[in-house]
Amino acid sequence: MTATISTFPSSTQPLLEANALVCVRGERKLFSSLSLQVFAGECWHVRGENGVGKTSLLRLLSGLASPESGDILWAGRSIHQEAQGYRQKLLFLGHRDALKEDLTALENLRMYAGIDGIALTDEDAVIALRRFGLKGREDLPVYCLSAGQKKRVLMARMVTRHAQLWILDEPFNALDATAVQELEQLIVDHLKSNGMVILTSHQALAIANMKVLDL
Amino acid sequence: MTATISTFPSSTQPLLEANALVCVRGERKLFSSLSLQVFAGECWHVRGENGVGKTSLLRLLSGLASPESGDILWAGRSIHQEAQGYRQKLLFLGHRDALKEDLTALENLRMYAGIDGIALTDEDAVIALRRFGLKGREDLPVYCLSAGQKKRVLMARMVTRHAQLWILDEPFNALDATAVQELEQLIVDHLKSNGMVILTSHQALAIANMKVLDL
Amino acid sequence: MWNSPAEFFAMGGYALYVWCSFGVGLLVLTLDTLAVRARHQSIIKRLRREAVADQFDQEVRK
Amino acid sequence: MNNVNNSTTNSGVNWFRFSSPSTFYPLAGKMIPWFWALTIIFGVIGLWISFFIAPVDAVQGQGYRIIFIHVPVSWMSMLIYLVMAAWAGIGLVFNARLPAMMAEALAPIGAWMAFLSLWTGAFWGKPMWGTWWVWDARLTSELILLFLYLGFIALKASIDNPRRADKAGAILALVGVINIPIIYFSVKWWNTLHQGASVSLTKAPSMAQTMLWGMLIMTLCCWMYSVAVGLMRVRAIILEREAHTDWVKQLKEVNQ
Amino acid sequence: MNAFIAIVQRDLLLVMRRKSEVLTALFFFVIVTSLFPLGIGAEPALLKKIAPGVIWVAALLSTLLGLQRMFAADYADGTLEQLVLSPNSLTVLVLGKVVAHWLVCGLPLVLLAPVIGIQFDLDFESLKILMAGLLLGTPVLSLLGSIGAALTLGVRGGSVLMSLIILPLYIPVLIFGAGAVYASSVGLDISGHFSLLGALFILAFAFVPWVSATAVKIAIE
Amino acid sequence: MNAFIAIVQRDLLLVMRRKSEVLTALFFFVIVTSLFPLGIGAEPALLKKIAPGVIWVAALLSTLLGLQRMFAADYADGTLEQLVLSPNSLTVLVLGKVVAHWLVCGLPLVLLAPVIGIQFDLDFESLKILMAGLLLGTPVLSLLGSIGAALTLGVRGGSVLMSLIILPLYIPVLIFGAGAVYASSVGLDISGHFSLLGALFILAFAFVPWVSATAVKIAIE
Ligand code: HEM
Ligand SMILES: Nc1ncnc2c1ncn2[C@@H]1O[C@H](COP(=O)(O)OP(=O)(O)OP(=O)(O)O)[C@@H](O)[C@H]1O
Ligand SMILES: Nc1ncnc2c1ncn2[C@@H]1O[C@H](COP(=O)(O)OP(=O)(O)OP(=O)(O)O)[C@@H](O)[C@H]1O
Ligand SMILES: [Mg+2]
Ligand SMILES: [Mg+2]
Repeated sequence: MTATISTFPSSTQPLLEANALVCVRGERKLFSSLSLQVFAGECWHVRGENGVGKTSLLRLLSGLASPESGDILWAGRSIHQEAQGYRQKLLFLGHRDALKEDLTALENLRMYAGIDGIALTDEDAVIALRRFGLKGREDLPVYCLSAGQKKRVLMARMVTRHAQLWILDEPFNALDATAVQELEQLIVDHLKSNGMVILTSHQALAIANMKVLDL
Repeated sequence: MTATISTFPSSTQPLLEANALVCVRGERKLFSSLSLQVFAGECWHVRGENGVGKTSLLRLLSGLASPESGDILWAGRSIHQEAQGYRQKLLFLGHRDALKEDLTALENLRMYAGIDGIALTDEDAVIALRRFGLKGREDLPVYCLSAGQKKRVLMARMVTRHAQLWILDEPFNALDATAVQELEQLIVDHLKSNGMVILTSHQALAIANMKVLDL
Repeated sequence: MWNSPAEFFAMGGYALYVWCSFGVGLLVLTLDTLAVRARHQSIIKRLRREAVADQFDQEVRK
Repeated sequence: MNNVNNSTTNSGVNWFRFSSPSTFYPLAGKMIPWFWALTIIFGVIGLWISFFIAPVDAVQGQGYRIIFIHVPVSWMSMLIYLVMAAWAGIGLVFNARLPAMMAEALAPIGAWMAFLSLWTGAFWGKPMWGTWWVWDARLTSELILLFLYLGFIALKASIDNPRRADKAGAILALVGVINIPIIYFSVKWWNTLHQGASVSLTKAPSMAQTMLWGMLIMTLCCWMYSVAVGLMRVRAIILEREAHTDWVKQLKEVNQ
Repeated sequence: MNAFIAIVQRDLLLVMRRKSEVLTALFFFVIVTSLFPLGIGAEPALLKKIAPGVIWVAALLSTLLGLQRMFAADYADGTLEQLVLSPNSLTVLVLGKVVAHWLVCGLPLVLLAPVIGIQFDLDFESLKILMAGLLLGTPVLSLLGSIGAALTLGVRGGSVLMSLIILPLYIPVLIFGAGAVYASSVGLDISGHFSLLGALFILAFAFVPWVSATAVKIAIE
Repeated sequence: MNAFIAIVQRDLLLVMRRKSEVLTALFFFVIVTSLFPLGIGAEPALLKKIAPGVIWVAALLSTLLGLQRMFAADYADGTLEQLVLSPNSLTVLVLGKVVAHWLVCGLPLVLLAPVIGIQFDLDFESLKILMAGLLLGTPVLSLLGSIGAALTLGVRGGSVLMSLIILPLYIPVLIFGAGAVYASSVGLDISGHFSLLGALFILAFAFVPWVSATAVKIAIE
């Protein structure tokens, strides 16, 4: 639960910087000369029609894909050269859940803690799960959970991961009204502690001071 | 494109009827003694929090799962006994896309036409795909499409399928604003021609005369 | 037929084979029986614990 | 488990009443001691015949006495499979729970019987054929039978939804029945080391008689044992599956 | 009938799209058969003796390879639900999938078997019997396999469990198929073997699609 | 190191969750080896001769079957992306997955091989060499296999070429492994076989995790 308490270092420089990005998928140029500067405490909402290239942009920013040209810097250094350091600061959630259906919610959190190199006690994990309405379902295999409940497990991962930069691809899908509010609150809290968020969504969001990037 | 033109038979009796349904998942009773009557031209919006049992209800109504007790009738006959006839009238779209990622959008439509026993010319299929903004992407394999574009392929399937009853599980997920409007329009047109729709969604919908079932 | 217990146990030189067959047979069947009994008792124990917990819950509610 | 049916029909009770787990559970509890008694009686007589009545074999010496365990477990391994498949089929057709539980309860016993058949066969083969194992048709098909049991158990264990597990297991059990005739006729279809279906016609008739009796009584012993343990296991399975129902919560042994 | 053709077409198209898959079964078959001479040594008489057995076992295993994909992919992406909800009989659709599987994993083996046989120095008569046996036997393998594929759908650890379930059922086919080649090589009558293979084929063809369809429905629920 | 342990634990847990899987991998091995006598006939001398080859080929195939799961499931549900984005080195994570695979698919074979060997009437000396060879060889199979598993991830079209490259890589292991048993049975020196196996193991251990990690990154992009 400490993610919402701990604060990340602030800076007057932009922490994440993208310069003149060009993205080509197949033979289609999705966007070109896209530049972006993200400061600590900022939330960017990437908008645009279906297929305009939002997901592709997020994958570039997270380092999963490489741009056709242009470069992406974290604290002034290329994210591909300083990959290890960047990844420590990064949490990326894509279109897919990235949960192991055979494992329980708790085991999934535990596994990610291990892979991300985070100390996570079972207690903290259970608290995080309960916070998002998964009480009594901590030990069900994930395939038993409903679509929204799976997303809630991801929210629990967000609070236990302690990453400064969250890159979230349509995180509000399949969430019910309460959960949408909770997630918005989570983002606001994260921003307050100097966190950074880049997200896509087709819905209007109730987050103050949000910057918008229209693709 | 004929789906929006052809009209289905109307009747003063409820066409789809569920009596005293009980649904149990694992050892959890999700709902009991749920009854529902759907007339031709009606749209039902099933609402409720994450994990309350909306998906489970739709799977019961579509005949994919069997209720613990209670029965479901189409035109007065059990949908499990008259399965073939019922399925002719039914289009069910679940949480998952049910598209073959390796095939193109066009091939997917063609395959479903074959399986559903519908005559569908390639021209009609292409027209349907273009109507939903997939122009120039008919021949891309589906894995190249963005999340929203996949959903749009499903919309094309909806207009080519000619089913009276649509059961849609969160069809608005991942769609952008225009596509949401288009889908709403599609549903309204379908209702006008005596079609029936049962859907879930966590967003408020702009469909007139919608009935609401709160789980 | 057998002149002495020793002769009986020697089984005409086939002691290893005969006793391994009958011995393991008996052993397996006994162990399986015990395992089933243990399974039955453990579930009964669990049910009893749950019953006690239920009772406790009800008393607390009162 | 055939005896279960008989005892209920014989006593003139409508046995459909006993197809519900709640009524069958106490009934099974009452029957178990009787089957244990039969097991022990047959066991004592059978072992007595095996070791003290049956004369020594002219060719195989005392080693042949393995026959008194080998043949009964081999027969039972096949018989139990058939009974198990029958129960599973009934469960599938009538969508009933109790028969499916019966099938589940029988599978481990059958698997153990198949294992013992292989084990005792191997310990017989070493002195008689000079090798623990040959890839003889009957031996191999008995091994396959063991795999069928294990496949059934593994399939049921890896499906969490018990109703689905019952149905899937039933299909597998029924399809696997084709293997039984293959085991039985395997000796005909290949030229093999293993004995044909009639052991002792060439030997002296008196000895054939005692041997036959010994084998039969030992088989009865194994049979009664299977029924007894099957009933015990089915009781455990019933409790596990019905743990949340009221009748289980009101059981005497739970409410002590 | 239309639905049957549609599903066969679709499955073949999917395989073609993943060009590699057309060849994997075939390739696996060739590799397995050629591994043996490497593992056992190159004594021609020995190899000739084990050839029918090795070829048949390799055929069994190659069939197994493709089986995992038979329903699993459709199950994972939700297409199988749509097939169950199709107005057409599921049995027909399942048969379509079995036929597609055979066309991809069975037929190529039949056609390739003589080439492998020649490498093992089998004579012409044996090659003929080998091919005929495979032609009758591989459809049975595809059919029986579909039961295992359907039963283990969505079951965790399905693929290995499936082989555990299916291989015992394959054994009669193996015995009669390989037995026929052996019998002919020692001059015995082979009509018995073939009539048993034929009986297996007819039985499997008549009942298995229905059994598999039932298993699929159970898995979906 | 923590991440390494975490990933091994996770993969083992996933296997354990599929209760039966631990044992079924073994049974596959047993079933495949038992198929051969059924197809070939029960002549003890013949069987004894082909035993090392059969056992090694069966080991190869059992490893191969498990390989398909190594990355594919993680790739499909998006977990592999998360692994790539982990602050820990992907090479370590890949090594973790390889170790888990070996623990599930390799080690049990080593332990079971003597039982199978006895059924094929191998003598004690051969059994020892068989086990030792498998102990050195199966890790190499898991390691080399991981390259194939990673390369065939989502690569469309080109994967035939990849498997064409990988399966032949298994052949040296097979030749030296089965060859050692054969050599000892005819009284030849076996140290050459074992030092070659050892060299393969060291080479594979040193380079393969890195190669596979690179392949995974390519597949994700
Ligand atoms: C692992 C090894 C063996 C296995 C799996 C095995 C399996 C079986 C099976 C399944 C049967 C019952 C089938 C029937 O009654 O027709 C049977 C019966 C029998 N077995 Fe074995 N057997 C093995 C080894 C041996 C050996 C080594 C001998 C004796 C040298 C032997 C002698 C017999 C005899 C005499 C019968 C009774 C046949 C009859 O009268 O029906 N078996 N065995
Ligand atoms: N191989 C290819 N050839 C041509 N176009 C491609 C290829 N691969 C991807 N595309 C196109 O690139 C775009 C990918 O967009 P992306 O997934 O980033 O969209 P998005 O903005 O996230 O959309 P959504 O809101 O639907 O999630 C799509 O328009 C898709 O059609
Ligand atoms: N084996 C099981 N044991 C216990 N609970 C289960 C089991 N399987 C499913 N459930 C529960 O059943 C419910 C399934 O709900 P369902 O998928 O119908 O939800 P939903 O209303 O569609 O939710 P969402 O809005 O998130 O899609 C969940 O609460 C889930 O936790
Ligand atoms: Mg997107
Ligand atoms: Mg839902």
